[in-house]
Amino acid sequence: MATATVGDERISQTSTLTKLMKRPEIGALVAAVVIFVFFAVTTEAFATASGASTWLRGASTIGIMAVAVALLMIGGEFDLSAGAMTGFTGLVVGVLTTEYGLNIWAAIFVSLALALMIGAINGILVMRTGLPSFIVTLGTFFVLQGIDLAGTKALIGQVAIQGMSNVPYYDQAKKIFGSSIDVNGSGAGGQIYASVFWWIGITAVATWVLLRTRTGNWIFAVGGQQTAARQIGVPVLKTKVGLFMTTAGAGWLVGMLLLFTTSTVQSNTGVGQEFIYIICAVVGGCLMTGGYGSAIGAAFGALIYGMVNQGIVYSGWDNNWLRAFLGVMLLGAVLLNEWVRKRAETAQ
Amino acid sequence: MATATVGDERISQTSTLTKLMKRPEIGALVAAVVIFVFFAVTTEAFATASGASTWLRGASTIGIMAVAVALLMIGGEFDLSAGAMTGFTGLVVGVLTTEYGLNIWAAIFVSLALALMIGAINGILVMRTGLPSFIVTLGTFFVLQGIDLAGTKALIGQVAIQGMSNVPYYDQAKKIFGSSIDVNGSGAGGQIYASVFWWIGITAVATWVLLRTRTGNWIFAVGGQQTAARQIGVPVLKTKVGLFMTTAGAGWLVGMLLLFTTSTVQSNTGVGQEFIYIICAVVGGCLMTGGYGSAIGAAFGALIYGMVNQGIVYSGWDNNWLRAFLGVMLLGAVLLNEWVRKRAETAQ
Amino acid sequence: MSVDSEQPETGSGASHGLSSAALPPVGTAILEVRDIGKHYGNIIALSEITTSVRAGEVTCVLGDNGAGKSTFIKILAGAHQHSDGELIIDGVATTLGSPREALELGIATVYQDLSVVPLMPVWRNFFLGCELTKGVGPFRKLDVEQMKLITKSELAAMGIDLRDVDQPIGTLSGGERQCVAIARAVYFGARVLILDEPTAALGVKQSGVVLKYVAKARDRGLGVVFITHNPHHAYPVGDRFMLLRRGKSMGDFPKQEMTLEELTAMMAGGAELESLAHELEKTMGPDSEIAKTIKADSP
Amino acid sequence: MSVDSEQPETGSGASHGLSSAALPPVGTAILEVRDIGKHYGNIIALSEITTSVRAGEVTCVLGDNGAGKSTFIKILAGAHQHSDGELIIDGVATTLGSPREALELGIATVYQDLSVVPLMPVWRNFFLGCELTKGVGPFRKLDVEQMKLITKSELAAMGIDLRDVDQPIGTLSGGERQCVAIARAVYFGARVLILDEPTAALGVKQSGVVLKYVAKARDRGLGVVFITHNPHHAYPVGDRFMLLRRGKSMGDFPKQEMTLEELTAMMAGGAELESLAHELEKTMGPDSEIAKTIKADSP
Amino acid sequence: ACSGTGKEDATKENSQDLTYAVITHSSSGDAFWDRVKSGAEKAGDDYGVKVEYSSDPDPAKQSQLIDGAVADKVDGIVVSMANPDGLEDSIKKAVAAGVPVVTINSGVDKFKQFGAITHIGQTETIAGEAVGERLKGEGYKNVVCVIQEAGNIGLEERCKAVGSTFGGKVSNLQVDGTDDSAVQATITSQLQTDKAIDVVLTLGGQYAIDAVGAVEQSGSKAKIATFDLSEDVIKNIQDDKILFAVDQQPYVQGFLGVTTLYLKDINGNDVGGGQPVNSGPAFITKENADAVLKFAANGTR
Ligand SMILES: Nc1ncnc2c1ncn2[C@@H]1O[C@H](COP(=O)(O)OP(=O)(O)OP(=O)(O)O)[C@@H](O)[C@H]1O
Ligand SMILES: Nc1ncnc2c1ncn2[C@@H]1O[C@H](COP(=O)(O)OP(=O)(O)OP(=O)(O)O)[C@@H](O)[C@H]1O
Ligand SMILES: [Mg+2]
Ligand SMILES: [Mg+2]
Repeated sequence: MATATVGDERISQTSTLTKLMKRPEIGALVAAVVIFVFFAVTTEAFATASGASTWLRGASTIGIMAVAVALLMIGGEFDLSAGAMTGFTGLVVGVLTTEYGLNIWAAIFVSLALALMIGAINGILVMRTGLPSFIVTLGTFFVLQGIDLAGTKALIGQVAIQGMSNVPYYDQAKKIFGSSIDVNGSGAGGQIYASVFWWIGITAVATWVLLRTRTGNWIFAVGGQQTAARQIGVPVLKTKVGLFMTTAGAGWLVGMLLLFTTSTVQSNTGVGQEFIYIICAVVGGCLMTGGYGSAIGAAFGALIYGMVNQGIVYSGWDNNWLRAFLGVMLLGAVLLNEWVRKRAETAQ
Repeated sequence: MATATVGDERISQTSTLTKLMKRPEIGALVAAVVIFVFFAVTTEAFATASGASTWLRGASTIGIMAVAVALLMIGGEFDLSAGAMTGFTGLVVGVLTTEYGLNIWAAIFVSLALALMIGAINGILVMRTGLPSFIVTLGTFFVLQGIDLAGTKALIGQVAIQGMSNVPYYDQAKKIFGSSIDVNGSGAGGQIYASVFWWIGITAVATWVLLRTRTGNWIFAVGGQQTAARQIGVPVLKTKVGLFMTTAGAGWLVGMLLLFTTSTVQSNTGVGQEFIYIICAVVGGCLMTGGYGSAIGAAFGALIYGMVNQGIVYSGWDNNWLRAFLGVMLLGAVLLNEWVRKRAETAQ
Repeated sequence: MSVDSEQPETGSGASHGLSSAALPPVGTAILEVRDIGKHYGNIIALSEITTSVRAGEVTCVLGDNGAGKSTFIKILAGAHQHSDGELIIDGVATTLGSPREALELGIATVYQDLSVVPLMPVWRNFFLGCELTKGVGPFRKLDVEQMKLITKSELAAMGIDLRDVDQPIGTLSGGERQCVAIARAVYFGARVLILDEPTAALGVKQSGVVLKYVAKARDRGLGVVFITHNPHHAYPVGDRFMLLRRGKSMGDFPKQEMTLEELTAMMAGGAELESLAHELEKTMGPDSEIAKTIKADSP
Repeated sequence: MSVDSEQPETGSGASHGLSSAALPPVGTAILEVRDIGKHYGNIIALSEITTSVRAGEVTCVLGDNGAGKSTFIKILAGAHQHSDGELIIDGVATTLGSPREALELGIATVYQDLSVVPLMPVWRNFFLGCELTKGVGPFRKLDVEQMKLITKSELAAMGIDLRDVDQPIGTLSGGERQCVAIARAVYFGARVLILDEPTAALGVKQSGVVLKYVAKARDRGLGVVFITHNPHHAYPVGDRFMLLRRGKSMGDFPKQEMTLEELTAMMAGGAELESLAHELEKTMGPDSEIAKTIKADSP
Repeated sequence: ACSGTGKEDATKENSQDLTYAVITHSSSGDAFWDRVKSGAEKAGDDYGVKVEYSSDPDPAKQSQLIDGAVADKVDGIVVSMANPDGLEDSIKKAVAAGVPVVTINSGVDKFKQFGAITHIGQTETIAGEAVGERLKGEGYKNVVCVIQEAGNIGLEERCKAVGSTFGGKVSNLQVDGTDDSAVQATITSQLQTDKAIDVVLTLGGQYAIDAVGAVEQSGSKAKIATFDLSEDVIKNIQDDKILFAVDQQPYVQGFLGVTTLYLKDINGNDVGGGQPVNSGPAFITKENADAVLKFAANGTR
């Protein structure tokens, strides 16, 4: 037996590099580097401190959601209400504070509680009814969208939060969710926003959970083969409901980041973003069918999306073609990604 | 051996009704009936000839796409470019005829050829690269969307086709794609549009193909277990590329129906509809994971969607809540659907 | 590759499982079923089965393809809920809501379809649901090294020499996958071990090891339910034989009451076997091994 | 349920398959492999295998779990492409691009994982890829009645008595599913029949039927590749035995050159078997059947 | 300035259970159209008539909504015609069925031809041209026009109209209007790239706030102008952060649309006598900002 470990004649030599290359996120990493280099070379502003601060910020809020959505997708489910959730939580805080004068921290807490509750409802509905999460969360999405619009309108008479910055203790909350750090001292450009730190933190935690904890093991299992996971004794219900709540929680966090960075949210904030999150997760190596993927990959996916989005602006290309460029770049990134992954897998 | 056929003690009695009840579309049918009755009772206009003509028209174009998308989903793939395709084909015809004076039939033919080509590219990309169709067709979607906007603007200087009805032979094409038949003689209301007939025809053909031809068998197989299907000798590539082309073809048909019914399309026509098609297919009993579903179910799904959409307007509910109602109704329909299906499956 | 007696005692895992309930004395019924039945929709897969699984005994469930054996053990394992009758565990009538409940009662199962998550590495599959951790509080993390080590050595003990326990289990060969499932169940099984055709995809040597495990588990006082189509595997280790046919029980026989030949005949469906032997003789010549075997077996 | 000789001749399906190429004379090599090898990434699953499949002969491929048997037959079946060496069909070196190409050459395969589409009805699975149709032109439609009938009767002939061929195949028992896969391959196999552990999940009777089919196919002049872990199944029907170990060929022996005992010993891995037998004797007592068998088998 | 007319006439006897449908090409949650809706609903409340508002940016769907309203036998339809060709059949059918139609906002060229009684509004073009002229007058050279919804006809036309009178360079910038953070980032990028930009023109009050942030972040000297108001916009105008806002007075369009139908029904009036009635535009600058702040806070201006 012992002879099998070293020098097994059935394995050809493998370098550590090749081993690293087999991680699901490697393709996205390479694609991100390629895109960075491309825009850094072809445009002036892209690789400057102030340019980077811009696309990092754009990527960060999407990235936080993409990481949460990636966990959920690895667990084999979708959450289409994730986009609307970011608007919903922001609106709740905005309405409660500007209109009803609730303490800002209390309002933040209330909106977190609501978000988690909605997440739990999503999860329980999916698990109890056996309906696909695509449909259940689509229902929640529509309902949230309706509430965002009609509720806000009914309560404050308009469709966007106004006057947020006059709310007491606003600055406290802004410190945590909406502040920025100057990198190069000069006030103009080169800030790093709080959301970027949150993004990095969330990605790190998610990666840790996924790879080094029991919960992570269970997430892979319920997404890979739910029946098998159940038969082996994985608490499927708990795991999945937890994932839906995590996504909702991330939606809340992003809602706060948006609210306190721009000091406003509108009733259609986040609508349509849910697919961007899924796209970033897939670009980052998650399988649509579940059971495979990585959190850090999703973060790279968001980075790619953010860079492409701003890079196109920096390039000064005809703006009407924006979508077409975005499509081509995305396809290119994913193809590169896949090519790298295939090479890595068949590497000897 | 022969004794097993009649009176097998291992099967409890089953009525023909229960057997029928096991079709995937049965839930959607029941849900459609419930929704029809609901709106027929609560609103005045809904069940009138003119009311029905309105929601049938709305359902028909969505229904055609939903049926095609259902086939594709049964075959295990998605097409996110399906929505943009409807706008794209309409714009191609509009631009070629109004701006370049091309013969209308030639333009229609060109746009069909383009659509099929894009469908084939989608299919071949998906199969050759092994990328998820969700991502590949998302790329195509973005590219189409960009072309729709920038191309149209560059060529005709605006974002909507105008003056279509002055094009020579417009009436010929309108006969086929855009005419309507009066049902009750009075000019106002009670028309059945050409699109409704197309819808019924497409649904019938799709159902026939799915259940009674080899191709149908292959569609179920490639969606249910692609590896197994390939190992058994099903021509997987041909089947899948064919499905993508079918969806693109349906997109073309809907583009024509839109163009010749309203005599205009806009550069953003169809954007966002792709998910509606998927939703209708799922409501109609298709599995997101492929290998299971029905064409007629998707048609019922579209019917439900069309009825709910128009029914809410007839009910005079506050428009701001539209989405919320839609969400609740959809969830309700799917839950009812699932309940019926479960009952049917465990029926003795 | 040698499976010799010097290697560390594996499969002695009363302490690994979710439950560490003390084992009852040999012969006590841990699981009992009374008139249990199961139907899927209008399909009646099982009806009126009565038997018991006792500590320190191996109950073999025999029967033709589609007789209902897997359905039966899925009920014991909590994977399916029975439609009729009673399932009694430790003397209390209950319904197992999920396999996890069963596992918590110390009932470990190897399913016929193995229940593995194809995309996950072998070691993660091995410990799925019972992961080893180290550290405390929020820093409690998987003890990856330890788990890989145990996986490797448990499989080695079964005669499976894996290149890399980090390989996705979906890329293992059929027999290798089966061995992982068995090794896992043996490692975690605390009071009852249920094996659904564990030796189906195994080589001669691996089959021998599995039979050895079964015997060991029995000797340690576990109740074992063992399903196989191979009478040569069933007879040596079995204490009681329950025969299913078309979803019904044909009886429950202690080993004393039957010989290997009777058992084989029973498994093959008795009288009908003769005509098959006859036919095989025709096609393969009267001296063919299999024809002789089957002929000898038929009453 | 009786499998008697009066029933219609099934499995005589040279005309059903995609190919109806005439069968070459007995003994001609239909498939040949020369120094063939296969690696998955850095995993070398097979290297330097040389053998041939001849018309009217049964080639048994033997070997431990993970030895590379399934990999080998997947190359023959077109499901995988070989990385090294040559695959020669009818004397021409080729690479099979897809299983469909293999099928068109008359090579039908039963895979170890069965290749069925779980959600599809049994009859659709049976005829998948080779559907029967009636009518002409655009009105050509599936001949559903006929297909259901054939499915039912072919399965009945194997001793599988299905309630309803409209059941999704995923709801069948393991053995039933295996029988569908076998019946299908036998029905469509025109020149070469490849069976990967076909009897693994089967009852005694069904196994007998499969062996009978193999013998019949051989007698009709087909080349058969047969994988099994059961020497009692391999020996009676096999004409040549190829032994794989750890991805390498240990040789290719004609039946004349070996006895059942030698074969068993070879399959179990020779010398190591003795220690296992020894151990089993210890655990189960020296009179245990299995210990005796294994002991007898070991050289 | 036109609100409140006719309130005294709104006695129960006169309103005879009237129902009007207001059908626009708005996408959901659009701030401009939300004010149109508010105006129409307020008129409905004041006159004691029922107003049913619905909208869809897709002309095919919008025409279905019109057909639906006709089937529902409403007493009048107020419709915005962003894409006249798409609505032609439906509007003509409504007119043929005896339902009075009033067009609002856009469609001034076609309303007569389709048989509508009048047109209330101000096309995107008028407002855009006015902005262009004003910016030109103040000596600006390079405008970036921020479009928050790709392919929206109204938005495209506004930018185009600005260009037609402005003289200098006008470039369009597509942003994702559902993500304010991305809007800000994109505007920032554009300002970093093209340092010559001296005006950021946003097409919704909400996005002006994002633009304020973007200008600060990028360190650009660009000024901001915007279509439409909100409380925050006016505060920013007062703080000199926004140059001016164009108030298209959407509330007026909704309110007058319903009023026109109402007057036709109870009194046979033809408001405008067949000529279009303009509803705007009005410029809000630091000088008159205080006066409208209160109304903007109500969400009616
Ligand atoms: N896709 C794959 N990727 C990596 N390794 C693989 C893959 N498929 C098979 N292997 C490895 O190749 C070896 C041979 O596998 P194969 O399935 O051919 O074995 P086998 O002889 O059929 O065994 P068994 O009797 O258990 O079915 C195994 O060790 C397996 O782990
Ligand atoms: N989910 C299901 N739905 C419908 N029928 C089912 C389902 N599962 C099993 N059956 C049927 O119940 C019967 C018993 O199946 P089971 O798997 O218990 O057989 P088994 O005795 O384990 O056979 P094998 O030896 O082939 O594994 C079979 O005829 C099968 O077709
Ligand atoms: Mg079984
Ligand atoms: Mg194998």
